[in-house]
Amino acid sequence: GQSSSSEKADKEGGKKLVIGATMLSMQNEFIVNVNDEMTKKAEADGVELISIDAERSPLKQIEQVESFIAQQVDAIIMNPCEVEASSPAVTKALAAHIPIINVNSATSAKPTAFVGSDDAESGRIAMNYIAKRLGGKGNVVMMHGYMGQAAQIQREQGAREVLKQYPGLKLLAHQTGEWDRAKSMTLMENWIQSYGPQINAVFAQNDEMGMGAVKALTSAGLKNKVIVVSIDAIPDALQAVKNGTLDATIFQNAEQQGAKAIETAIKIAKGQPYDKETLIPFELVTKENISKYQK
Amino acid sequence: MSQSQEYILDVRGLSKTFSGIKALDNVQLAVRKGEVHALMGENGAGKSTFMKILIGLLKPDSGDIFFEGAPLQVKNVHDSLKKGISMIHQEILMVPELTVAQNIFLGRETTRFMPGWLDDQTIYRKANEILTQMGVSLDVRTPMKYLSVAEMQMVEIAKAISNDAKVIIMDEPTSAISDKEVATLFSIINDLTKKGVAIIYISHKMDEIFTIADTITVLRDGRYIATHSATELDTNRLISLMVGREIDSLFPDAVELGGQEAISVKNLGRKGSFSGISFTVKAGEILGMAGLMGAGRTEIARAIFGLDRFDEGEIAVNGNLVSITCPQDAMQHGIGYVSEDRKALGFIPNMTVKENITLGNLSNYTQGLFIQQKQEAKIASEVAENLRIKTHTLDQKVANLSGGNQQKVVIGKVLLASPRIIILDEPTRGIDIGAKSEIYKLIRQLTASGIAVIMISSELPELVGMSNRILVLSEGKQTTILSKQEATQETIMAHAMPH
Amino acid sequence: MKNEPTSYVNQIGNTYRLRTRGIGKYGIVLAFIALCIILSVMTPRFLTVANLVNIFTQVSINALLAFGVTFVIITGGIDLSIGSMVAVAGVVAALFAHPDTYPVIVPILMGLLAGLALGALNGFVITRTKVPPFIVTLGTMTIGRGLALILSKGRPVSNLSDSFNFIGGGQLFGIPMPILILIIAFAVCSILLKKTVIGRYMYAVGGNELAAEASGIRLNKVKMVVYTLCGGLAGLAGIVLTSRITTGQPNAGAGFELDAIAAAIIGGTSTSGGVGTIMGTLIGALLIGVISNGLDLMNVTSYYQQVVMGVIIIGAVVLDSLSQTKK
Amino acid sequence: MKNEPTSYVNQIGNTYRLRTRGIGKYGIVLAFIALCIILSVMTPRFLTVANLVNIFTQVSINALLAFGVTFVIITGGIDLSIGSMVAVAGVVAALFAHPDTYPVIVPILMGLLAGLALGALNGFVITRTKVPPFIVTLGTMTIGRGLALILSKGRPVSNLSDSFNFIGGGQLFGIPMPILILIIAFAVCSILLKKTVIGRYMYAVGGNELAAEASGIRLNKVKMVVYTLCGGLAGLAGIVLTSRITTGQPNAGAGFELDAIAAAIIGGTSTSGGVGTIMGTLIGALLIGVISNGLDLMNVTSYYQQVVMGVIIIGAVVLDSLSQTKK
Ligand SMILES: Nc1ncnc2c1ncn2[C@@H]1O[C@H](COP(=O)(O)OP(=O)(O)OP(=O)(O)O)[C@@H](O)[C@H]1O
Ligand SMILES: Nc1ncnc2c1ncn2[C@@H]1O[C@H](COP(=O)(O)OP(=O)(O)OP(=O)(O)O)[C@@H](O)[C@H]1O
Ligand SMILES: [Mg+2]
Ligand SMILES: [Mg+2]
Repeated sequence: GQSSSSEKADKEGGKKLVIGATMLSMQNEFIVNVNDEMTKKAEADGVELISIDAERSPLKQIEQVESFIAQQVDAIIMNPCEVEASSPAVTKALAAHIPIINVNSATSAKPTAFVGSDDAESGRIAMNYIAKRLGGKGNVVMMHGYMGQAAQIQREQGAREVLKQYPGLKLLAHQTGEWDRAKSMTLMENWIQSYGPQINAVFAQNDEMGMGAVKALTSAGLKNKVIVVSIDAIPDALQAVKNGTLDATIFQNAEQQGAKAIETAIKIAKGQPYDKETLIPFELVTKENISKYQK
Repeated sequence: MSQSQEYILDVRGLSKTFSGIKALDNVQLAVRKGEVHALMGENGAGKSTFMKILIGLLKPDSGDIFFEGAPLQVKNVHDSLKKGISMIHQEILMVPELTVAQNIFLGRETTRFMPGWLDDQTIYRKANEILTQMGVSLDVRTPMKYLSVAEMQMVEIAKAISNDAKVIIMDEPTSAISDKEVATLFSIINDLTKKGVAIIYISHKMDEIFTIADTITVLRDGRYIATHSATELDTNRLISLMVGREIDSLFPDAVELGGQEAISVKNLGRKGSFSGISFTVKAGEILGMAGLMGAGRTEIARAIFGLDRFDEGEIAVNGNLVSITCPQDAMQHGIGYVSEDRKALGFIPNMTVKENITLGNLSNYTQGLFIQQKQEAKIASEVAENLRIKTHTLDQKVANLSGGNQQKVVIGKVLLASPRIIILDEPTRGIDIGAKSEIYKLIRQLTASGIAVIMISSELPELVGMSNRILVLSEGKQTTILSKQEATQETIMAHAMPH
Repeated sequence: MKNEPTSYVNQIGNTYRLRTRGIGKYGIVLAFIALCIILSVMTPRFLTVANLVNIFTQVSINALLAFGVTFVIITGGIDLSIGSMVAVAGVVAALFAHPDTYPVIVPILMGLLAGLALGALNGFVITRTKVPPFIVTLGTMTIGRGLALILSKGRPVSNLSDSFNFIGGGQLFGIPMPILILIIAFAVCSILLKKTVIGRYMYAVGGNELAAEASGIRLNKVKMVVYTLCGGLAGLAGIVLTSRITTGQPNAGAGFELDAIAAAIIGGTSTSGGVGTIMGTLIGALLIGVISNGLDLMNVTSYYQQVVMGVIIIGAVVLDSLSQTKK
Repeated sequence: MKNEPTSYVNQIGNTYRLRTRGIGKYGIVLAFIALCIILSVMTPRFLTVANLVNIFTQVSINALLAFGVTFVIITGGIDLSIGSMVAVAGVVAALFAHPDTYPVIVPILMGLLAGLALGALNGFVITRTKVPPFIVTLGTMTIGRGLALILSKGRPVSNLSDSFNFIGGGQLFGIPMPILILIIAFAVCSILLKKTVIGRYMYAVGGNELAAEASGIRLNKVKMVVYTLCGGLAGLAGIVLTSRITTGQPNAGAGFELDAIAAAIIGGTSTSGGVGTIMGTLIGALLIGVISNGLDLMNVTSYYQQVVMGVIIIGAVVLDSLSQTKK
């Protein structure tokens, strides 16, 4: 679709570029951050950004892409809800000769370009950190996001890969905390009842759940005995890492993902050369390197 | 305005339209202090609509209402109750989950300690006093939903008269109660009028009107016809004012028929309700069922129709023992039932007249799954015409019909299912005199075509006039079956009294 | 007796036919048209063929669910499990829809069957026990979600055959398949409700259960039919959804029940039973679809979208109710 | 109360009318006790003081919401917006709860006020228009969610003062604050419903609206009170939740409405209005809480948890209804 879009850009000459973006969920702090960076970057580069919320529904996401196609935007940025289920959106955009850029996570259908990180990587980093801290031996519990969602599946997959390498690490229990702080706090309270001091580490698939676990462990007076690691590096989590209540979080670079996504979209729309894949690595945040991440 | 001071209530030029149809057209009514003012008219004449406007449940389109000489302005029932107008509603309006006493004092609860804190103790005591005074033995702590229709009506009466009102509207207060309770009501009315309370009294029972009313106002088709002192009128004049024509003899002659035994009930009973009920009804025969309020007639009828279980006894139809566990069974054996509680069991309020009439035997107008709409409409309109159902169109919701016309719809529905045995529980409840004679004729037609009828009624003249034999109940026990010759109102009462 | 009755019945004739059910429907239609006009004025992209086709395609799934739930609500019940049934049916269909395994009719039948079975389960529990439909279907909502996760092992079931993906993504005579399915379902459901005995019985049961029973209607049969039907339509919706997103998603359909119930009620179905039409429900679903489409087109910021959405829905129904009380 | 006159009952006919307050409560209490016994046998950790305190704390938020929604359902209405009101109240409270800004009473009052205001808005629209409560509160559900996101800019509002965090996390006389709040709310709501005129009117309005109106009860006043009250309790729940997780979450409370309504109905509140008790609702909430606690304690795999949860809830209410019809 590269050649046709460049023709269009030429035809329209100086007209302002329009980019449509559909985001996984504007109720998720990390996604909101990505979206904010995209807005900032779009403003700086003088393009119009139409950004809408797919509310975690792949169906809705497809419909939104359909409506972008009907509006004939110059490029589409999609923050996919699902690997498979959001794929038809990619196919449809490409069929309509509109470039589509996936940001943050991937779909099985290949888009024009991809900007983001590999979710499984974050699970690996987190579990590796736990393994290192426990010296490869101990009991771990895991909190899932919504079951069946792409991020949940991949973060679990990454964590399990590492668990396999450490036979001394035992997965004591795993349940869904539905990405939610209150639900995870309740779940942790119940785990404390059934396992108490047996638990050595908690891996929560996002920071919200990590914070819930920390809260429950602190109330039970167990926090200093249990390692908690989660993913996203939201401000609350960074503060907690600084205070030493959360042992580690995994930083996903919203700023870069957002900015790079817009950058790539503009390049494609203008027919300039662009990177087909921009991988932004996850970074482990602990007390040692916290100052780098907290503004 | 020079309203005559003697009129406590004076209504002029009142009109009310329901979606383009005039229910009331420029009607008037003037009620004096301390009188019983009867409001008469056929089913659908507009009586209830009129009264609902007075109490504030409906808003008039135009018209003036003067109360105690001043224009009456009520936004809602709360205001009119406060002003001193209260009402017994034709359709019993009760909260089923609340107790008898709580219903009686609903909206004017006594409180103690602080505003808003209920004093149920006092409510129970006062309610008990009122009911005892009325001679009704009811546990005031019983939830309302466990009461029979008759008992509910007594509670409605208690509620309205305990309100210290200046005007009490009684919209068919006696439609569900028997003579004994009617007598109680009348003595209450006498006490009230002596204290200067005005009563607006609506009833389709002519004898009641001439016993109790001082003045009579007649409505016809939503229009004012005339006001007369009761002494100026007799039954026939009143009827012709109401109906606009004469009515020939009320009870058509019975045709004696020695038909086959259609239904026989042997030793039917249910613990705590009724026992030892045995009777047979032949094809073409009418068996009357008499008893005081709560004697158990309705319960027997419900048991035969499969709405309730029974513990002992057997039922045979056409000589064959049958097992009836639900209404479908009963209907399959050719039994039809017109309930006394038409609102709960009779009709589907949101469905049209046509749909209600055909509901009981839809399968007769279907091809495959599909309803034959034309055929259905034709049959329904025949029924509606036969029974003189007053409705603007057959696609009118039954909820919007007058009470009497609703009753006709229910009867029409049951008849259309062509039962061989039909149980009529208070079939003329709330039905005007013209329609009553129609229904009597209809019942005769039914029997002439070989249908067996069990007729439950609290109106003894009706029972005596129509029945071939009368079964009398007292406190759930069958006391006797009287032949036509034996059956007089006096002998029936003698057998119905508890011993 | 043969000649047409002249007395009360026919004299008023058809003039007042509009009265009862009619106006309710017109009110919401007016609100809907008003909304469409406003949107066409505000955004030129709204009133294009492409966008209208878009809207109908998008509305189809919710409408299918809403038809089913309309039957249920008319009988005085409720079904909260439709969203989960969408997921179960979708996953089941997807499991049988891999390329070169079964002919496309198999996943379709299996998906439908899954919906019908869960619906029948609802009906069975509701008619055999006295448990309120709200609790029963809330239970099957949770159970269904669990089943979908178990069957799919918590992962999307992908790699579906082209012929299966045609159901949600293909076109026939230039019309997208979901719209065709919607049209057929609309016709069938309307006829069922308006022209058949079972439809009449639904109104009767919801209008006055006791009176319906005393008229010889078998309540349990009617309820069984209604819940099973609702399950079947949810199964169909699940198949369309799965085919449209080319994946069987165990967490698909979460929250769909509220949208479907909302469509039915906006369209005039009464929660107390006995009242409702398929046409009204379709308009309710279209109204929701148009609002959400219009807000996307006009690029309303997502947080404000929710506020505006809520206000418009209430506003539309207020308009509807005003047009009813005016008379 | 006197012994039930059986003859009267049968006269009314349908067995489900037997669902009186008394028996209904006992049935579900029995089911609840049975469940607790089974759990104590299956996992020794269940019947410990610590775990019971745990359960009550966890149940408190749902119970507060369920009390409010019990009032609403008793009057024959419904409130779907409570989950969103939790979020709005939580965010509003959090915005005023940063350390060294306002005394702790300010965030509490502001949170409550937010809930009361949204509840009053529900009541206003429901009483002024003919729009069904389902649609109105579905609208405010969406609007409320949007408001919470707008107020918080889509981000959790954290860094709250210790005194504020005490509400959900602290203890008084060794009892966790949420439990104390629950006890007080339980007492107040019970008394309101059983001992005051307004409570009586709630039953009347829901039991037979027309009869209530004909008795001079001003329906609109009662409904205003009920929806406002429900909003206030949702506001309180929002404050407790926010304090418990020490953040104002714009997406908190999503789906809470279903749990709260379920608690009320499991506890014997009838969706058709006029029936229900605060005690029953509390037991309903406890039942849900105990099931979810027990499943966690027994470490049932998460997919199966949902299936088991659904089955137990239906099972408990079946047991309840059996114990009712047996009589
Ligand atoms: N809500 C309504 N909508 C439409 N029509 C109505 C409504 N209420 C009453 N009507 C019509 O108004 C007319 C008068 O009814 P009303 O109930 O006042 O009669 P009534 O004199 O009390 O009769 P009855 O003796 O049978 O009780 C009837 O034709 C009825 O169909
Ligand atoms: N005051 C009472 N106390 C106890 N039981 C009563 C009382 N009144 C009635 N019952 C019971 O209820 C039954 C009455 O049913 P129902 O009132 O339907 O009888 P009925 O003869 O049809 O009278 P109605 O004229 O009210 O239709 C009786 O069998 C009796 O057991
Ligand atoms: Mg009347
Ligand atoms: Mg009787």
